[in-house]
Amino acid sequence: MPLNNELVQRYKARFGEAIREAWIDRKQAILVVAPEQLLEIAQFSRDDEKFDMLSDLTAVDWPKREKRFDLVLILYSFAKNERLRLKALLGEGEPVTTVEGVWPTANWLERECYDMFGIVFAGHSNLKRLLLPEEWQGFPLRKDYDILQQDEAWVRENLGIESGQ
Amino acid sequence: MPPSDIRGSNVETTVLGADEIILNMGPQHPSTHGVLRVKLFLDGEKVVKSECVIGYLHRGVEKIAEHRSYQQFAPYVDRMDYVAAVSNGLGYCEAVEKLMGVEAPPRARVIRTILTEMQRIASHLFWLGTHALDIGALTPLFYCLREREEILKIFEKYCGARLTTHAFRIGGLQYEAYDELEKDVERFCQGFDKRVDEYEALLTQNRIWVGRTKGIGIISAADAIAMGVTGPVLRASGVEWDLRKAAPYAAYDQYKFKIPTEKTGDTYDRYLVRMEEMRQSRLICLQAIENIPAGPILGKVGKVLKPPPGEVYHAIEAPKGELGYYIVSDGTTQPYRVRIRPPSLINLEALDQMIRGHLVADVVAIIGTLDIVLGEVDR
Amino acid sequence: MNLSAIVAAVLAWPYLWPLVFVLVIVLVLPLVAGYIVLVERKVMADMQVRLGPMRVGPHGLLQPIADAVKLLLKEDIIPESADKAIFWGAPLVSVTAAMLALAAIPIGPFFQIADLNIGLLYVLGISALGIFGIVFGGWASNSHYSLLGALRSAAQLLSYETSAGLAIVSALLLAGTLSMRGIVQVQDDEGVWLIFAAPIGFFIYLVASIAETNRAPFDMPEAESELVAGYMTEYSGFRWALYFLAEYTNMIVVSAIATTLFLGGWLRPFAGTSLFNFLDFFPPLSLLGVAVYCLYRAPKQPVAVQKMFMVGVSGLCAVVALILAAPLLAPSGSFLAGAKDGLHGGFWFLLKVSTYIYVFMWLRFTFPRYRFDQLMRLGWQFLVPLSIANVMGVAGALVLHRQFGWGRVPSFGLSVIFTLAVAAYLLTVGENPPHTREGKEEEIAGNA
Amino acid sequence: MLDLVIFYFFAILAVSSAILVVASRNAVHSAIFLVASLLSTAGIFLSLHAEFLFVVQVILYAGGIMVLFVFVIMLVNLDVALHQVQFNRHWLVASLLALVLGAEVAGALLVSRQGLITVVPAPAQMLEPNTERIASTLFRTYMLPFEVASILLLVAMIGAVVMSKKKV
Repeated sequence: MPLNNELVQRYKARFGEAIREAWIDRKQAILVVAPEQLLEIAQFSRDDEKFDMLSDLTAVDWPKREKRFDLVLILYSFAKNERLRLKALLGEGEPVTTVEGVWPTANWLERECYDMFGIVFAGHSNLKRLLLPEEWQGFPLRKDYDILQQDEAWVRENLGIESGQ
Repeated sequence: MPPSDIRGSNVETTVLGADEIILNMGPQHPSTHGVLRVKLFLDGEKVVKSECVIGYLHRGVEKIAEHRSYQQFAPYVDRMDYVAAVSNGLGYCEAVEKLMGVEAPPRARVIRTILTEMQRIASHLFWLGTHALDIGALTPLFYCLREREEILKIFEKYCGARLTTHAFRIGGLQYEAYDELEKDVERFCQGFDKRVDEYEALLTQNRIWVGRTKGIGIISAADAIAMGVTGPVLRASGVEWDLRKAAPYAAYDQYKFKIPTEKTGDTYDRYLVRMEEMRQSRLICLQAIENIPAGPILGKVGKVLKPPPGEVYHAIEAPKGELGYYIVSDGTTQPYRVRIRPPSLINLEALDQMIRGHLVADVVAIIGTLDIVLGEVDR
Repeated sequence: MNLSAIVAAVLAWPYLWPLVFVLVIVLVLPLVAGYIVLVERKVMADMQVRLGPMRVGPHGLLQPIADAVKLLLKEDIIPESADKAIFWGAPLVSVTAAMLALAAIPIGPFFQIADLNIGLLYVLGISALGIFGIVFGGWASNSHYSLLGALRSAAQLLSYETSAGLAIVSALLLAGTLSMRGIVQVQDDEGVWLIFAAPIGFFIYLVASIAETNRAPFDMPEAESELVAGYMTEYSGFRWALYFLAEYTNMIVVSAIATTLFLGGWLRPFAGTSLFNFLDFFPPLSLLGVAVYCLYRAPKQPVAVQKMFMVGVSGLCAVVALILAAPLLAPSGSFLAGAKDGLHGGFWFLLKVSTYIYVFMWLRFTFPRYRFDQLMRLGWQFLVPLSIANVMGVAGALVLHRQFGWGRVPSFGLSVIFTLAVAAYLLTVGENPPHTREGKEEEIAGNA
Repeated sequence: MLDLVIFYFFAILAVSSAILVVASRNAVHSAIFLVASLLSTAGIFLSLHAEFLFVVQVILYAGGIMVLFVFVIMLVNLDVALHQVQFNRHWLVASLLALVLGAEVAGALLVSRQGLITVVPAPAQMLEPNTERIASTLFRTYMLPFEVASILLLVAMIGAVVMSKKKV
């Protein structure tokens, strides 16, 4: 269900074409924004719209789409007691500017995104894998990564066993 | 024996001109509460900066979710924060319910509330015991486990499991409450007030306890919000925010309770906040058992769950903070993507900021006060 | 030469009784230390709503023996890179120092190995040598945990010895002698224990002695959340047990010093007042009580061996009770009646020492642990000034009492009030603010 | 007889460990031998009925100063000494000097054999309460010099504290 309330108006007034779409799903507002302008929009969301907490930052993989990743930012505003979801569509290998400077908590969340999906955040201060070993090959939460798949070479080398399965 | 490693805190290290020492805490260490590894960069005994190395317990829960049906995945969430499994289950069930557009019947919601609040008490008790043990108080642990045992017994009677309960089902409850549930909860709550007083008598006014916790690991409200810290840690910094009030779920809108807050956001304040939260949870339980509505316990959900395509983010106030589930459905019986927002992970991210400038002995206290569960951090 | 002459010669030999006492102490002490550990575990369990050791013997009564056997049979591991000779010898130093200190302590008016005229100084000096066992053991292990633990331990011992010494000085001022026996004698003559004349001195000594024995809340050297087991980290088996023995012997030594100095040594409460003579019946009756209780519990034991063991314990208690009762029942003037002081003195002394050790345990299970810098600050910025003030207060009270003829109560009351005022000042004004982070902003800015 | 045995026992212990202090390569071993030497000296004091001196020796030298010594030795890396030549080229001069000194002592002993024994041992009962005697000598007869000396020590101590502090 498309959404066109005051909040979306304000975003559109400020960023125009960069706000690609806005809709509401199960009473939750979703804005699809242009990835190149993500940093400015994040800044605006925090300072002007008072979305001062980044609840979560994650991604969804849609391998059949042209731009396969949804980068999802779930924002929360203490002042308004409201949530807003920002989405940016990214192609494989397409870098996106980090929002670490806006919400410091994005540091680890972006690392996890990089870890699991291989999304590169340009300008990130410490873009290493968060949960998996640093030398691990492959990005497990991509849809084309089989659930039984592992970095066999890493497992053999570091755990001294033939396979983790 | 290299001399640079062996200095007491009272020696001025800069005079000796020694370099930074890197101290490795964990992953096998009694006070990191699991397999957490913290690399500490020390100047003498003072922490200059730190780096957390996590993932030792990573099991790929989010990946597993994509290969299970909605119901099949429910038991997996119990294994994340295994100290508060009931809360995990509640968050997941409600998120899926929201995705499907169904609601649990009132009776189920009240019983969910009771069990979740009991779980909050149990989780805080476990935290208190281990935190006190880290700081060197041996005895509170046993008192806390004694009370926690009572709660686990109630869980066991209700659903047969003590730790990884899997107590709820999508759409309501699997089991009808057993006959004496109200009585058991009431008996526990009646005695529990005095027990909390007992713990407070042991610790709150204790000079050593105050000395070890006051002014340690301060995080200001602004910093806490910027770092996304939630739960008791945020409230101790003075932000009166609790999802039970801000976005009521289950049956919380029916009950009166306070959101305890403190001002400075140090370890002592976090302790006070959690103690008060236990009292408030007890009050919620007492209110809830007074009037458990009759009726069905399972809403109108089919055997096969096929939520319409779309997505939903649902967060609850878990004992550790905001526990969020972001679920994307593509209209099939398996979720397309389940993202779990683990409060422990994001609270742990603030650790570096909190321990800078403190002594190594304080790191132990600060890790304890964050109340992290590594199962949830690593998922 | 006939038999009686030999016996007479042996009895006349001046070193006979000291040698017997030495043997008794050396043989009995490990057992006593083992049972203190058991009692500690039982007390801890009681305070923590548990049962404690229950498996070996009835109520775990044989646990210490099982532990000792286990430790003796364990492999004595010496780390490859350790300094072998020192690693070997260090625990011995600790134990020897702790045991030597017991030589000058009077357990009852007769049971004392040597009544030195500098007894107290001797005890302090010798027990201070125990530091070497700790420091050398920590160094010889060639491990960071051990060395850090040893250094912390030694620093803590040295720091708290200062205030302990000053607290003892306040008692010495009152007693006017360094002989341990003399100090008890003074308390007997004056009819009052020194704790009532210098309560704050006793308090300071209590705190300092806990710190000196490295026990919680001052158990920094072995804060297991930081330093594993401190200087004992690399030790195992019997050598580890020796350190353990030294630790518990030290506990006994400091308790014995406190008992002798402040709690009237072997004296019965109200020793000089004949109105309270009925207290003489307390020692045999209490032990008889224990015996009856054991007998009552015996049938409830599950196994026949345990039943017999319980009966045995009961019988032992009854025999000791009988021995303690004998002087009271014997006609006055007889040899047995004369032995009353010796027997009952031992009882009272051990009772007081046990109480003191119980307080140690109680504190251990109640309090969290101090941080090392807090511990040092407490020692140097609170206890040392307070103990100096205490010495001044006691000296002033003595001047008021002896030179100006004031009564005991007003002069010593005044000194206590003075010292308390100093303590209040130190607590409110003198205490530093809690540990704060200095230069936090720059550091974060610098690292960002 | 017993006194003599005890004396020689302690004396041999003291001298041999004193030599080992200088001779051992490991600084911590040296420290241990120094402690042994100090303690044997204390033993000799005790055999002379100088209890107070004995206790002071144990508490101050062995228990206090030596512990600080050991502290410093353990904190500072002294492994360097292990690899150095222990006797350098001055050893000839040093041994010559030692010979001369030894000869002097031996000569003095031989020449003034009579003079050395003029000090008559005090009667046993005089020795008994010597702690009180030391106290009264220090605090009555030599009150002023004693206090002056203690103030001097205090000044030195404060000076050391101030100097070792980074910022005043």
